[in-house]
Amino acid sequence: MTLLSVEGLGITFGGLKAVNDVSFKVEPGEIVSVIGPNGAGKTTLFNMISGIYQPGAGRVVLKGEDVTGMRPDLLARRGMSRTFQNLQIFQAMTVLENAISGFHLREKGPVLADLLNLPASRRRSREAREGALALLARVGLDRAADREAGNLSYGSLKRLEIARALAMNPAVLLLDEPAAGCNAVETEEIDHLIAEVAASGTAILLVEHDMKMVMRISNHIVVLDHGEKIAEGAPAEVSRNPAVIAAYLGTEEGADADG
Amino acid sequence: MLTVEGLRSRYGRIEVLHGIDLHVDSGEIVTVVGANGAGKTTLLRCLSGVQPVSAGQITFRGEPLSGVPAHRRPARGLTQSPEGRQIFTNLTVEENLRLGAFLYSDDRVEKDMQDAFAMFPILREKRNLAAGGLSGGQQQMLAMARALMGRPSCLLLDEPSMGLAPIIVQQIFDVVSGLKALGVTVLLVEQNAFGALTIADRGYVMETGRIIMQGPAAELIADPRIREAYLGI
Amino acid sequence: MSEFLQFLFSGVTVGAVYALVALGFTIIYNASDVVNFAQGEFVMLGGMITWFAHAAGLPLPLAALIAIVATAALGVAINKLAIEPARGAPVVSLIIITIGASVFLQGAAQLVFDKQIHSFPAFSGDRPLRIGGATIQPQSLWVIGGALVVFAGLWLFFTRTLLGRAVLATSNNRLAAQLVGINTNFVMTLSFALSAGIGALAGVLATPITLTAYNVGIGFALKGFAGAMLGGMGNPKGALAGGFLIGLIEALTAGYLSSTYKEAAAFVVILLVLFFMPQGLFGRKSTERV
Amino acid sequence: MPKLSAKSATLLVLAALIAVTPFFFPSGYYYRVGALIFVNGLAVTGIVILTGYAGQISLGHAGFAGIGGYACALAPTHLGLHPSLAVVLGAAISAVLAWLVGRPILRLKGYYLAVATLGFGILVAMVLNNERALTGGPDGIAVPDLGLRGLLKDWGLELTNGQFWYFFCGLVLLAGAWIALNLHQSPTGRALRALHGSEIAARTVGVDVARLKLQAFVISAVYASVAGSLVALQNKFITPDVAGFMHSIEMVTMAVLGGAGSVLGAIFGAGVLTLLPQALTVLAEYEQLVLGLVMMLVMIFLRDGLLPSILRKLRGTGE
Amino acid sequence: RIGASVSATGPAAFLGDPEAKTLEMLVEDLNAKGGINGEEVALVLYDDGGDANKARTFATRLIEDDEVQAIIGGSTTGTSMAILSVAEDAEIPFISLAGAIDIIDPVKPYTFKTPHTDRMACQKIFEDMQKRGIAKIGMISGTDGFGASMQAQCKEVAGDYGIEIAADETYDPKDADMTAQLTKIKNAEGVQAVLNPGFGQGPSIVTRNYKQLAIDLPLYQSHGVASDGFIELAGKDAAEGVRLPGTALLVAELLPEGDAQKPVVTAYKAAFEERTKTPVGTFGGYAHDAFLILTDAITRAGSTEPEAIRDAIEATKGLAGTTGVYAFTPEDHLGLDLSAFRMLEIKGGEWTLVE
Ligand SMILES: Nc1ncnc2c1ncn2[C@@H]1O[C@H](COP(=O)(O)OP(=O)(O)OP(=O)(O)O)[C@@H](O)[C@H]1O
Ligand SMILES: Nc1ncnc2c1ncn2[C@@H]1O[C@H](COP(=O)(O)OP(=O)(O)OP(=O)(O)O)[C@@H](O)[C@H]1O
Ligand SMILES: [Mg+2]
Ligand SMILES: [Mg+2]
Repeated sequence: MTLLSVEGLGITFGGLKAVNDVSFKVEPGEIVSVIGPNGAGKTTLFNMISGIYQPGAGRVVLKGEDVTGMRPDLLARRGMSRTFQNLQIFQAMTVLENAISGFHLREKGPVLADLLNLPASRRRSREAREGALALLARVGLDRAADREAGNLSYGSLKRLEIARALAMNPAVLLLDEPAAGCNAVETEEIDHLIAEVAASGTAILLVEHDMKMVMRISNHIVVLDHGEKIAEGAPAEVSRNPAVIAAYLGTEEGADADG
Repeated sequence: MLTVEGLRSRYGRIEVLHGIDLHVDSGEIVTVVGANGAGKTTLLRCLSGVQPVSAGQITFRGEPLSGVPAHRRPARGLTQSPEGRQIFTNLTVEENLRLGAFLYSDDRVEKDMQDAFAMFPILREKRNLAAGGLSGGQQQMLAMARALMGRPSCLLLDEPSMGLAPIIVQQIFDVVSGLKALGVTVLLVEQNAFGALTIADRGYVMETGRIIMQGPAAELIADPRIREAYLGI
Repeated sequence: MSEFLQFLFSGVTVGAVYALVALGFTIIYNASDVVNFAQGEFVMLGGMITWFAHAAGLPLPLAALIAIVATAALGVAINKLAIEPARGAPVVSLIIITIGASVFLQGAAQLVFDKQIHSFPAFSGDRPLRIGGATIQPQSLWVIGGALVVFAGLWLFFTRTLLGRAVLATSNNRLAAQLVGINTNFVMTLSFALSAGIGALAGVLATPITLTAYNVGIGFALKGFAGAMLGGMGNPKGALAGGFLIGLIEALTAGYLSSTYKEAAAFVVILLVLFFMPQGLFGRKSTERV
Repeated sequence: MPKLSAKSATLLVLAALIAVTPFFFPSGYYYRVGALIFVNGLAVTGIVILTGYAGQISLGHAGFAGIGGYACALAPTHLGLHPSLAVVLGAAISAVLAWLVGRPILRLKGYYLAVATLGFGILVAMVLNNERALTGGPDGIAVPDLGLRGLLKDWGLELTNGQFWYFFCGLVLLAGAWIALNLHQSPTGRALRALHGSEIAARTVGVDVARLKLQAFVISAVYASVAGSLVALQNKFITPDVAGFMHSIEMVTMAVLGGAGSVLGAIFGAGVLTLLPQALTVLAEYEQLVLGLVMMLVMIFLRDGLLPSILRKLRGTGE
Repeated sequence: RIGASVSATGPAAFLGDPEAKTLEMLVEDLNAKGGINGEEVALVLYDDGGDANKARTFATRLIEDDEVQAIIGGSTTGTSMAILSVAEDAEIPFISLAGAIDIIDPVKPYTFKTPHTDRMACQKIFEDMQKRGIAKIGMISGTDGFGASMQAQCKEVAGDYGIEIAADETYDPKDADMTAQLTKIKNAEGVQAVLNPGFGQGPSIVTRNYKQLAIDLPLYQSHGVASDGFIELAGKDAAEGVRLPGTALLVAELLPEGDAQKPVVTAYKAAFEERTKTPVGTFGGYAHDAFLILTDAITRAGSTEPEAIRDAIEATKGLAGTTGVYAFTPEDHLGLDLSAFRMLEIKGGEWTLVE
């Protein structure tokens, strides 16, 4: 059974068809990248899949269940998790607490237990905390664990978001420009992380403008332009597609020019 | 044109710039590269005056900038395009651009606005949309265009290529190179170190609040340490 | 019919007062996202200073002018002494500062003036105008006119002037505003001066109808706030509509249903409107994307 | 040094204060003031949960205090309930009402939520004011004695009225603080603080935002309600002022002034704002002036609230 | 030592402010004259802002911390009720300045009050209406404590005077326009007069709106607005013909020579207006009388023992105050009867005595 399938998804904003009739499928452990020019509708597509926008048309099917327009927290329970292009960090909490919040679904229990600090509540807290510390180490933020998240630099925050999303142990992970604001070396680290996560069976849907990264790790690429899917296929195929070059890459070696 | 000597700056009690020395000559493109959290953004914030300086001296066109509030600096020709875009999300694209030229009168602005639209045609299409509705990359273009509306003589750019499609990244670097031709001085902070060093005259490398290396851009690109640590080649 | 008309007049009279107060909120809010809870005190000061100056022998127009200018100056002082030094503080802290300012001004007013209720003569006499069997005070027309003029002025300011947009930009993104060369401190000062001036004007116009005393501010602030929120905070159109609407609902409820629960009716309507339009009638949705 | 968790430290400090300060009381009146501080502290602790943790502003919480207070006045006479059960009934009514009201209005944000809660509070105050036949109207209504003091006396513990209420309210406050502190470090508390930071991000990690906000609203309503009950029982008399707008504002002010993010801070704020008017009686007509000034100065110079700022200064890790 | 807690600020400041000023003035005068029985009187005065909870705190403070021998205060019924329970517990004499009859009915050992009750005001008004042949009236009342309490009392006793209340409206004390309510009353079938219990600015606005709507029925106000300020605020024209039950204080000059109250009233009026430059009102008078009763009792008791003071107050006879001539007994802690009220009418911007 296909893990995630997007069928004819579309939405309009005041007459503008931001996304129009886009379909594709993602299988477990696969890395599918969505690329396209600025304003092509990639983030909007993510927002529809993850339940932040109500799609105007089409369906989203997760593990065989129609989850179109379902609330993000319900989607989260069904194994979907994401990061944001415009950072959504819990600024006033510590880095560690931000990461712990990714364990919410596993650590939450009856409110009463929390109010009365029952042992069960304490145990859940402790487990989440340990898991979060391990994840922070994975994204290289373990030393910043007790800092207030709002005080981190942009690139660090990006990685914190990834850690938080990973904490959910998702079946599908949506990453919106995870490498933005990171230099080539840092990007490579993220590369490895993503590949590792995918290898463990998580399906990854990736939006990224760093073509090097996209070409290197994607199994499959979907190209959007003006809200429509203009191409689809393996990285090598797509990068040679003239329409893609014209609309997006600029040169055939777009990937290289982008250092 | 711009000289920084012994610059230190802190957030609360934590010092993040430990004495930065750097200079940008008139008409030059100078780039600063460095890892996440190195302090590049903080450096630019000090230059544009939105971040308090705890020690050191910033001189712009021969005059010290200490005591000059942030909002007076654009009038002197020093303009920053900040990290994270920082556009006016509730105002329209056109209003954003107009405010970029807050210091100037309407007639002059009209032409500059047309130039901006020519540079980024998408902005013309979206001129009446609230800027918050733009896509990430479009917002980045707007931030750049807005900074240019102020007709700076020295432009501070913080990661202008972030979130842009390759085709536009190329264009941004072309624009920056073009600015040089117009006599605009540019201090460029970039994670796309390769692209930045390619168009820059000189470069600085920052690490945890210090400059650890500097030199002509071509030399830096060729330096194996740089290639390994920042260019990933 | 004449009964209905009378209720209507009652509603627009009171509504105009609310609208004027609500309009006063918009500027500071637009510049800083702060609802200035001292706005009611500006209204009070407008009335009290005018009364004081008038009682001291000055002609009414001059007294009113003094009141408006003095209150505007006070607004500036509050900004300089209390808001500006707290720059960067979270919005709740700023709100508490404005509540503090409100308490302070009230305390000062009772010392400088007194605790009595005061009034001064209506501008165009007390002779009610008869329209279709109902009557309205000439002063009501002054208040209504005042509300409309202030509305028009604010609307033009925010939509047609660069400075107006600079005000909006300041609250939207203070950092960016500074970076494009907007003197955000000046914008705040200006906003406080204007807001306070408008508040005082409201006090000047309304006092012959509502009377004034050192402690009337809170009542005005509350109703103005409710009106502004009903209409959508920050939008002059909303402030005008919200203020009038609350006045009308109160008067019509008092007339046709129950005078005891007329304010309840106003709040029930507010709750209903917000249920369907969480940003008020004319409030704009924030366009923050993720 | 064995590490003391912030929670235990807070509770210890509170307990010590409650136990030790009476030794320094020059007269019985100070017990009264102490009891008031504790009651206000309790109400404000509820605000910490709602505003400090979850970031939701309410300008109508006095409405719940009113419900708690009038439950103690009305339930014993009309339903024959023991006053202590009336407290529970009041809390239950408040909780149910908070749940009903909260569902539609907690969708609102910021000032819109503020005005909606304000409306709720005003409606409650209005009913208490106008349903004279039931509530006694603006003149207020008598409240029966709790009877606990008599009971203690039978057990050989004789306390003056003031002392009894001082220790009783102190204990209730301790319990309230303990619960609020538990919440802070618990999964629920973290989720609340998370939605404060970014609702969208909280949703995507699986937080049922609407439900959680509602829970916080209900919990804080119960706090306010119990506080209202304690005021009523202590005074043996209650007026609609408890439900008034000014009381709602006062609660929020106490919380923010003290430091809305921390329980001890907010209680500290309650203490300051309860003591200040008592201290200012010497200045009589300057009272309001000084009160306003203090509020402004604190927020300007100690913007995170009194206690957090002071603590940070003491630890020497501030700005 | 005398304690006082009044509402010098807050919504009931109209009551508490003149009360506070009066008490301060009287204590100074008294001490200038050598105090009571050769001892200086110390006044501890608190402002409870009209809040019952605060009033209770201050009452506690007065008794336990300041150790006063008697308390004057409670500008409103709510605050009075709060103070009285503390005073009764501590067995300290308390003289309330608020109107509601509940304060002294049933009689409590240590609680007294100076103002006439709301009920008496209603009775006085209805008596006058009866004389003028009015049988059907409209009421418009403030929703503040004063207005609401009087509204309820009036509705209770109206039947005794054969008066029917055909319209019963209310307004919030902060309202700016009452034409809607008045229009309703005006259009109610057969209304012959209108009664407006309330204090503060409400009644002035009612009176103005009354004129605006050209309602030509007699308008009755309550003792809540019995001061010159009312005429000024309502406007001479609008206030013309308004009747209300007032105290001797407002018509000091008009009192016949030989009226027992004349000397007190004129003296107080002169002193107060000289000192505060504001016109006297009924409420300051209440405080004046409370102070008078207390000092008189202490003088007679020759002791500052609370119980002795209480007993002395209960023995007060024929004591002329500004509000009326007081005579307390252990069963009557009000000490006034209807004759203490005088029906006043505003004519040409002046108070005049009816009859
Ligand atoms: N709320 C909105 N209101 C109006 N237009 C919107 C809104 N959201 C998105 N759009 C428009 O939809 C289009 C797609 O935007 P989207 O953010 O999905 O692009 P994107 O592919 O993610 O681009 P980028 O690579 O720059 O992030 C853009 O043209 C944008 O202006
Ligand atoms: N507001 C803040 N408060 C406290 N510390 C901060 C704040 N902003 C940044 N820092 C800290 O200052 C240091 C430098 O941050 P800065 O943002 O200047 O780095 P950067 O070089 O721009 O990194 P990036 O490439 O990730 O944008 C980092 O350690 C960061 O955590
Ligand atoms: Mg995007
Ligand atoms: Mg940076």
